[in-house]
Amino acid sequence: MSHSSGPLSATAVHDGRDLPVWGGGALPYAVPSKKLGMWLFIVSDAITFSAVIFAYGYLRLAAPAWPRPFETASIVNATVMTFVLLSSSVAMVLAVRASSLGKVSGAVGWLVATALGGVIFDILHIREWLGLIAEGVRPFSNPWGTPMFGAAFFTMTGLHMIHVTIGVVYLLIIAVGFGRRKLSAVDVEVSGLYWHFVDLVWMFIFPLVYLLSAKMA
Amino acid sequence: MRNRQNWAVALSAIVLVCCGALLLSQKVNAAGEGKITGTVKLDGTAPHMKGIDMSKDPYCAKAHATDPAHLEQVVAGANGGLENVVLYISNWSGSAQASTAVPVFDQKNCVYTPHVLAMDAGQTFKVITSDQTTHNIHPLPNPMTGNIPWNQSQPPGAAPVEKSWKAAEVIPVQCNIHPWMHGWFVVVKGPYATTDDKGSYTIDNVPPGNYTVTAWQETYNTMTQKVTVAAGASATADFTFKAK
Amino acid sequence: MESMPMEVQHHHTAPTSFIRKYVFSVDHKVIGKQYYFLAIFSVFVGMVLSWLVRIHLVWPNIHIWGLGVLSPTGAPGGVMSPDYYLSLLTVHGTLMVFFVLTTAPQAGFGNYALPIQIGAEDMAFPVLNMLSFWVTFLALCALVATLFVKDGPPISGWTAYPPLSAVGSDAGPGLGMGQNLWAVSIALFCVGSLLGALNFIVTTVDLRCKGMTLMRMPLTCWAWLITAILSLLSFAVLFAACVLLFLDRNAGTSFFLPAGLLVNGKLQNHSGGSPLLWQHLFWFFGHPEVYIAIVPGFGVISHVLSVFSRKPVLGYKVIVGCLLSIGFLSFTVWGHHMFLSGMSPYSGFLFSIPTLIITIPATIVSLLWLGTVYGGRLRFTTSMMFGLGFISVFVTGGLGGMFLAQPSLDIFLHGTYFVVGHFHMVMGVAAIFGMFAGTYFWFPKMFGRMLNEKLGKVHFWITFVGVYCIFMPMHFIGLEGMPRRYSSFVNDAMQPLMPVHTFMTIAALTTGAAQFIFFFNLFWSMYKGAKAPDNPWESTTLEWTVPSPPPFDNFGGKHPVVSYDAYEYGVTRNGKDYIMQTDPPGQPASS
Amino acid sequence: MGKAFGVVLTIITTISVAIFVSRHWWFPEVASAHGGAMDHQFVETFVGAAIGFILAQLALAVFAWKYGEQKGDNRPIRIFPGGVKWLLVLAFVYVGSEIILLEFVGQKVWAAMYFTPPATDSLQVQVLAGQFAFYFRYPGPDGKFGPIHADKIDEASANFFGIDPSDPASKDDIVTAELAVPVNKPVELLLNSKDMDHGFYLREMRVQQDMLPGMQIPIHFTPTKIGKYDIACNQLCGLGHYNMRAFLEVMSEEDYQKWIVQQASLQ
Repeated sequence: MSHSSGPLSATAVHDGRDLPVWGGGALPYAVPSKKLGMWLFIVSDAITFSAVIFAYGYLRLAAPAWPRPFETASIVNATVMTFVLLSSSVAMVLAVRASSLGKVSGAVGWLVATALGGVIFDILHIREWLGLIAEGVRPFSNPWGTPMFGAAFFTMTGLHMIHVTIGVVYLLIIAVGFGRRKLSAVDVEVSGLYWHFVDLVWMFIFPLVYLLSAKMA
Repeated sequence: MRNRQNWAVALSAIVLVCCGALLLSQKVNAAGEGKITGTVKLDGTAPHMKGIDMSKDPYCAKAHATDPAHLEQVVAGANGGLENVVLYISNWSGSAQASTAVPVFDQKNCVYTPHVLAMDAGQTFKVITSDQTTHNIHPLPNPMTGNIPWNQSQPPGAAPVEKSWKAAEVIPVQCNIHPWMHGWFVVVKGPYATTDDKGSYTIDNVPPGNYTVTAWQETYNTMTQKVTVAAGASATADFTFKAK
Repeated sequence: MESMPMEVQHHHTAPTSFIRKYVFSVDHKVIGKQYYFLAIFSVFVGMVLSWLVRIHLVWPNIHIWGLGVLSPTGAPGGVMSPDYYLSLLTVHGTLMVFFVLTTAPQAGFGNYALPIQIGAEDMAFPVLNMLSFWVTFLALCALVATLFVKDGPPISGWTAYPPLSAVGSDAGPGLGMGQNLWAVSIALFCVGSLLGALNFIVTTVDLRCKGMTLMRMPLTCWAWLITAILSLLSFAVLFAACVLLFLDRNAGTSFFLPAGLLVNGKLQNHSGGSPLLWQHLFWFFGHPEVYIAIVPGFGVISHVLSVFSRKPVLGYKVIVGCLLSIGFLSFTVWGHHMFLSGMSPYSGFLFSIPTLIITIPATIVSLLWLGTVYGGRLRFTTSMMFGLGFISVFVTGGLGGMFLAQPSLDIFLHGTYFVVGHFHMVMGVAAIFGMFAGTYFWFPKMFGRMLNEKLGKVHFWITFVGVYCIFMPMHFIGLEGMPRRYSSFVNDAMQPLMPVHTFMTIAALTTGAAQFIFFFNLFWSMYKGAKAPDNPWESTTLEWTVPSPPPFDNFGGKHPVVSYDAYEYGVTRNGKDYIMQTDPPGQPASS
Repeated sequence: MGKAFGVVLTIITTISVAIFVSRHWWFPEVASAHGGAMDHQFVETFVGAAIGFILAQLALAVFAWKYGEQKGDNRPIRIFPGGVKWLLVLAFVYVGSEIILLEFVGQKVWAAMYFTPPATDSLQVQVLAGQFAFYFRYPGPDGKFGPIHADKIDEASANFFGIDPSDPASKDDIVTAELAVPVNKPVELLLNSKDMDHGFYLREMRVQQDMLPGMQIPIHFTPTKIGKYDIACNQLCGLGHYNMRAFLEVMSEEDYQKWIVQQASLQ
């Protein structure tokens, strides 16, 4: 059995024709496995979110009235959260760039900055939750009517918050691993994919949950 | 299940031993116990009890082909005597009665016989079926009392279900398969009695003392009366519920 | 074309400790076997449960030894109560659909054979692979635990329709703790399946060896790839549904519960939800799930039929196309489970069209199998017998779908035994025949020993005739309108059909008993069977180029190079009638 | 072995088809106006499916019989004549014609049940399903149903529909445990459920519909035969599911009038 090197050098015989075929072992679509794996995870996770958002839409459309309790303070808070999350995504981009250029300390720094953004987001979000809970919002009731409001709110934002929290832990692990040169630039890039995805999901949840339920003047 | 029975057995054993110890130390003569008797009547006309249409289950419908069943929320006899009233001592402070009698709740012709089953807390009772159709016994105690709800099917010919209740409570019972079947488990502490079709009752084995007797009726709720029982004598407590 | 830097292949060295080797192993072959035995355990329990439910239907008052100990309330004195019938039915369905049909053909055989067939040393993410298995194992534990908790397993069926599954223990036995465990089990199962699916796709895309183009992959690999894609997309939805169900049950939300529910005289504190929402989410998963169960079977059967007909698969590319279109269409048909659910009747009409269209690729594949068998030199090994049996039961079961796909006929047939017969035949029995064919085919490779063919044939004949005796009559009594999920038939019109039920129960007991021949064969041959040569079936694919069983890294450090299609049979070269995929390129094959 | 397979498969095919064709087990006799069309539709589908079934199973049986490998067999394999092409054509023609025949022609039955509004002179009856019984409510002389108050439903005092006694629309409503309708008169049923998903299955009428809590689902049909028919629940609703049923009595017009008067007196 000959072992010719180079990804495109093997030939195969089929129907008497010589066809150049892919050499195997490498990466046919130029996607490292971890990256492809993360993309697939994102696809399926996006579907999970879609299912929850579908449920929310289904029930909200069927409900005769849906509360719109978010006052300016809430919207401002959520906007700040959005800003923090978006900024952390920028930090993430810089971390990925630094890592691909081999700047270890820079990459670690930006990763920690990204994680910090996530932590601030979580803190702001939990504060928002506590405020709403103090106002009497529960998964089964709220002061403004349609009880499903609370259920939808806590489920959607809660699911997202879990993702952010996992992301923070994930980024810190990557930062430590990359700092010790145990992980490669690809690992940083893959964690970046996850973080951008979490960010993107928020860009759906923010308008659907907050803006659509903002108090009308 | 086995666990709970063991518990009950252990509990009863402890109670028995304690009772025995108490009795021996105080040297109370058991023969000195008295009783409370009386009748429970209804003042006014009983509300109309709707008939039950059992056509859902042909077995039940056939059993009542000539004698249609009615709701049993108020069952008053000819002279106004109220059936299915439970009498018990609401300020009972004595020990639980180690009664050996086993109250039986029968599912017969797709109704509960008796409609109201009284029992002592911790006392074992039996649920049997005399029907050729499957029943399902579903008591719904309040979870706060410590009584645990259960839900058990009993096909024709099945073995009796033997259970007991921990805490005193009035527990509605229903059959999930035959929605019209409703009954009551009245769990009390201490001696009790249930009125017969003439409205009369007798609470036996009451030690001498001052008591508050309570009468419970499913529609008219409760009434109380104070009585004094002398050693070996019989006290009387009559009740009259007002029809609404 | 720019070539990317090669990713470093981490050669993991073979573990030596027992735990790392057999329990927490990252070797895809061990994990494949673990999945396989998990499925064998589940199928055994599921089969015993199906016996119990069949027995209860026919002899309701019979005392079953040991059942009274398992569930003193559900089966006092060993006599099953109607609610316990539903409990066992639920566990039977859940076990079979999730832990057998989803697990064995895909995660079991796929894990074992996929990396070898594409010339890889392992799956792309071996640790993740191990994790998937153990998550699935936990899911199984949670489900089996329902049998031992107070009140027993849920009585809501494997579809767990709310409100029954969502309102809690007021609604009936098993709907408290049992239903919670069920939801946890299924959510965990979703996680395990998602991780597994991700791994399968990456492995297939990235780890093929030199020369293994997509169109040279064995059809099994195609089937596993497509199934993995279906799993990735559909289990994500079921996961969300299970989370929402769990919240409804435990956090007081009302995603699936409308206002004004009066359960057992208690007004439920819920409002704003819809039971239809669950049905949409569940069946959006549920219909692809049917294909997740059967498509790996398609792959195995195409493979086995080609090997034992000594012919190339007829229309390889067409089969790939059909599998792809089945996969795609399976996401558009979920509504046919809900024709009568109360959704708009117009959507009933809309959903029936793709449902009928999806029969086109299924019909094509069946015809191509027949065309593959035609004119071959058939070798009737047990594996081949199950392959032929697969075609037969798949066609039989599939044709039942033609009736159920029409909303107008569904008005009568919905929820009757006709449906039970249909889906057992087409997705249960057919998928299990695929598993049997795969077992008899790959056992020599997996365990280095041959299964006993005589026992295998006995097993086949009883099973083949048996399944027709069990499931064909279900179609007949379905025509009489006999409803499914009834623990006894109180209706007078149903009484004349009881002999049919007795017949089916006896057939089920016999067919089930025949599986003990299989179990015996399996475990006996594992230790006492004849030693297996490297390539006992004279097959062409990569797994038959390596020793039986293969070494830890599959190819002993060598890197296979593929030069031929997967099904070069019926060509004479060097005195053989087949060309291995790894044979050195030479003269074009002459047929 | 191949020959044995061929024989066994042929026997199985013959017995299966024979049992279907003998109609030993078949639909209960139809008793509604639209049921005949549905039965017709079934027979058409059945013929189509039977052709596919017989051809496929027999082809498999013949191939298994014929192409078994003998010892020292050196005959070359044979490719299916025409290759894939004709099989594709066959599949498209077979399934395609089924789709056209069944889907577009056969939709009439579905349309008749669900797309057409009920006749204006239909008898309206409200049905309430609960664990594990059906109850029926006739609107009484005023033709109006009072609303269902879930909080007022009390089976112990036989208020199955949660009727508010002070509501004038409910006052004359007649609640029964049995569904009775006059023959040859269109009936519109308004299906409600108070707790679970239930199913409303009337075999002889060829009527089936799930009943969902939170929704009122109307269905309509016209019974054409006097008799007593079984109404079964056909959607798993709990432990007493198998025992959840009621009866439909189709009566002559006079009998129905008598019956409804008698039921009214029992309220």
